[in-house]
Amino acid sequence: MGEKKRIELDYSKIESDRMRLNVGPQHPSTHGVLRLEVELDGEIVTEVVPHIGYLHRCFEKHAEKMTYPQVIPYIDRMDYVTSMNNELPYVMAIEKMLGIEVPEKVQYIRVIMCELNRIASHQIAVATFGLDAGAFTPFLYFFRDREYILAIFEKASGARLLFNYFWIGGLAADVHPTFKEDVLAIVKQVRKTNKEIEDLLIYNKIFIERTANVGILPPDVAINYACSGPVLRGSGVKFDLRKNEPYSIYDRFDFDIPVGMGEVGTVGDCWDRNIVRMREMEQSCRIIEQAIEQMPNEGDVQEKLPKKIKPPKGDIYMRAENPKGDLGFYIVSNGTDKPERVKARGTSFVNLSVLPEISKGYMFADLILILGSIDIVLGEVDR
Amino acid sequence: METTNFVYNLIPNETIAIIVISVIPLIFLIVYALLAILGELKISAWIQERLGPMRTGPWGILQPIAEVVKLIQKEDLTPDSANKPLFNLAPYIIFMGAYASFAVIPFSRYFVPSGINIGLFYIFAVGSIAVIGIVMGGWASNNKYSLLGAMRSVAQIISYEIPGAMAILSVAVLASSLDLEKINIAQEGGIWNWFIFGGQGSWSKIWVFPFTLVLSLIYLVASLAETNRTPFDIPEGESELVAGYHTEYSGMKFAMFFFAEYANMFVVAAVLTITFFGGWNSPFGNFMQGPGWDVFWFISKAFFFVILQIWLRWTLPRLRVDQLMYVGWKVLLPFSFICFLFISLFKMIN
Amino acid sequence: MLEYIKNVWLGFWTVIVGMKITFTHLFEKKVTVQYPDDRYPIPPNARNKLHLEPTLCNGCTSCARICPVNCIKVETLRVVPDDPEQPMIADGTKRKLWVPVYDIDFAKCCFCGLCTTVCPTFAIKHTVEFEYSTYSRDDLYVRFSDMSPEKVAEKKKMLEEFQAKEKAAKAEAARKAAEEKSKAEAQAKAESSPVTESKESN
Amino acid sequence: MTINEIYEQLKEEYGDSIIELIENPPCDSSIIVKAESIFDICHTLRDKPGFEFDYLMCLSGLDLGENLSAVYHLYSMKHSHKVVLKTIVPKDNPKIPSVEKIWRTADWHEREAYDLIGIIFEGHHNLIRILCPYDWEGYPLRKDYKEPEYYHEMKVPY
Repeated sequence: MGEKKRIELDYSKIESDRMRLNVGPQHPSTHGVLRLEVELDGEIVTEVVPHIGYLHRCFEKHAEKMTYPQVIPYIDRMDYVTSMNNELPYVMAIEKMLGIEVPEKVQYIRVIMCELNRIASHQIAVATFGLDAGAFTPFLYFFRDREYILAIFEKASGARLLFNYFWIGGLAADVHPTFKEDVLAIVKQVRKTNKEIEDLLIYNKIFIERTANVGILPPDVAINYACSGPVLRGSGVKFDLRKNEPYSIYDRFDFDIPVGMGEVGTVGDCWDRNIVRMREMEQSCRIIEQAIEQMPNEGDVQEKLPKKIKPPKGDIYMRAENPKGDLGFYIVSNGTDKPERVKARGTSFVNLSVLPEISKGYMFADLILILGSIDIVLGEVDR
Repeated sequence: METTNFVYNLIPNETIAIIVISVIPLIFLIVYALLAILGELKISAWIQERLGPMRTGPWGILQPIAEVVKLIQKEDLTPDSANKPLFNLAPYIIFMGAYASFAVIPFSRYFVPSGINIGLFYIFAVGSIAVIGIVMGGWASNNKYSLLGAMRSVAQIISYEIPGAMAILSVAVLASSLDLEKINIAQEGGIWNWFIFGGQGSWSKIWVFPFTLVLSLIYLVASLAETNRTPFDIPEGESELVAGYHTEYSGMKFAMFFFAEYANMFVVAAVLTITFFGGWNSPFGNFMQGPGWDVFWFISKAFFFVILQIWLRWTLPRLRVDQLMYVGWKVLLPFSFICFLFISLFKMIN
Repeated sequence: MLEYIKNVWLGFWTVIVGMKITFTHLFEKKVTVQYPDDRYPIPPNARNKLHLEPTLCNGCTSCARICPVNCIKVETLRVVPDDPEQPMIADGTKRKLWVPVYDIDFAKCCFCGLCTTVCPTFAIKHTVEFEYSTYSRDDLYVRFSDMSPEKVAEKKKMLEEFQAKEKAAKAEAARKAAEEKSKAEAQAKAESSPVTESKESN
Repeated sequence: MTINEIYEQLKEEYGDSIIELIENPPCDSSIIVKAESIFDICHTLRDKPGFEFDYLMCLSGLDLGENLSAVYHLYSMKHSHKVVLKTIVPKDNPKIPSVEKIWRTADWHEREAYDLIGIIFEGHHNLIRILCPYDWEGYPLRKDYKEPEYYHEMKVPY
């Protein structure tokens, strides 16, 4: 229907009063407690200033006083919709420092859990993105499926959201006997729902009009802002840590990296970022199927560890591909059982910093969609 | 005063008769609004594979009553910095606009509250009152979100009245009248005589069908915009404007907005029924035709369109404000002009 | 122009497609349940409210030490060797510590499950119970110890007596040892240097 | 390119500004550089062919006791190699040139390091607190940080 939407105003010719509007910290579409100070000219956004820190829980300060295993429950709470993925880089970093090889079975379970959690996270991202655009029904279809995934997590780890499942040197517990069948059933269900959502939401003309050509993030800007995950790939940059720097056992699987191609608009718009998430769900399904096939049935899930985990003196930076982008942990060890410093490079924190850059000149309703397409979780922004 | 209104003829005292006649639509409106709220809750729930309200009464059918009771009990807040007279007046003005439309809606050939001969014109006139209430409420709230919502609403309703009016005008052309009763009578004799198929006349009227179909769709879309329903609910725009023009309202005043929205939904559904879908007429010719059946057919047809509106709401995302203008001015308006032109030509040739 | 017609048609058609999908869902089986009446099953290993089996706890306090939020408070008393009650842990080993205080503050608990994995006797474990909201935050502070205050006082007294006795015995022993030592030293001195009388001997 | 080659090349170009290369397997190796020249070094690392570190993965502040330190984790999308730079500044004058103009992602990272550790990044366009409230006093991640007893005349319960 409409053409290109970015409206450039020449303020030397137009005299207009601007309005400063506080979006948040309590607003239905800020996905948490984010405050955006928006300057509006009519409905057109001229400036966005994000104010964060409303959910600051001093993770890094806490981590200094915890022993290494005690930090893991805190890591769960950073990006609370992708707890499994959050734990992975941390435990990998400690394992690398200690020089532990985890058992084969553990690796496979970790990958399956991470990919399931990736699906769950992307489901929330697409669902809330639809909700921002005003479509309520797809939101609940996704949440229905997400419940099935969480049920698997609950059966394996005991918790539905904050798992504390990946431990240094292994897992907290072995998976239940029907794990493989459950996971395959979910993969089937996820594919079915995705097909339906594509018709209902993604290729809906109204949705395309709302999201295409909106919030365009060029690839060079995306890299300069160190964006990662679907935000980076939506801009057409084929970069995925699972492929480019395979960690864990991701080099054993055959999967593609979906990138934004500007099918309905320009490369790097909101629709591209969204479709990358939809397609990544399919790739995750493929990884899960391969992993289920290769996974050994027998085996221990916990490596023998000393009672007190004392990594050698030094520092390490480990990152892994989270659903939202690469999450990095910079861990400085001083040789005792407590870390000197654990710095988390929050994916959402970095991705959110690009918002003021890409939302200028669009309408206020677009700002909400751009924010939704970045897919932030305030727990990770503020930590 | 000559009238076909049976209540008027039943009661000898004129004043009492008028009061009774005006109260009947109000009672109907309240009952309908409760049903529509229940319908909205249940249909949205079933579409989303939920059960919906289940606790109040069997299958939760008393839920709307519980909600009304809750809203009455709630504290009626008025913001400190609001313009109080306007703030308090706005919801009632909106409701009045919706309620006034019921004056001319012919429920049956024997019950038209007030049969005036420019009924269509009247409905369009009082239907626009709602926008005044919305602007009043939005501006008086002294809230930036409300103001944005109110301003959007003005632009939206004014833009969409034109294609809507064009669609209705073509029916006026076909019926040669603005009187809703006459329009109804012109569609008597089964589904083939409805204006969506060109009204009464020879089979050559089938040439009109594509145009009346498009016009009825245009009116449906325009009416969605006028009642602020999804996909045109941008004045409320829950995800961006919190609740738009009624962000600051609570309690009974909020309930008034709510009622007015549902009342407006019925009005536009009724107008669509009357103009294109035969009004009180049975679709089977003389079968199931009569004063009692009139009410049944009219209300069930109108309810179908109300349900259609609800169904659309839980399917579609929301448009953006400039796209809304685009759809109104660049899609609906040209199409309605073209269709209107062809229908006028057809009428002239016949 | 063609683009325009195509867009209008697409707008119309995708709405129809969407309505078709929502219509089919209208009659599908509902996934929500009437919660307190029907509920989805909770797996037995679910990590919900903590429960301590006091007869199993041996008072090692490793749970309190591993807890990341410090919601477990454990105090222990040593068992006196000649205690007439002869306390045993349910698994048959002899108890070395009484546990007069074992409190969990569920308002703080983060359900990470670390305490259950370090417990050597499997005394503390998560249950499937998750509905325990209360009107007061104080009600979430749960005391698990099975010892009555009188018993605690008694044991405390017993321990104090025992400790006093032990102290006395120790002092006695120390005194004896010192005496012996001094005696031996004096003897040694006397033997090694009989000429000079040393001051250190006293 | 391995970190040793990068170190050699940087050493050639900058001489004294590059202090040393710390190798400590299995932990990360890092290059310690002088704080004053971090901007120039980063600029070279981003733009010189062969380096092309276009991606600043992480910028962390660190409290080493007497000194503060900023750690830069760089990555090159093109060559898939990484390097870790470290600068050490005294606690009483913690000034490091800002690299915000080189990688704009450093904007928020530097604000965070300023907020929590108290490193002052010279040349940053908007160096204000980001996670803590704007009127917060002290730098919470310093080892000698004392939790305030009162905040806005409210007693903080600990």
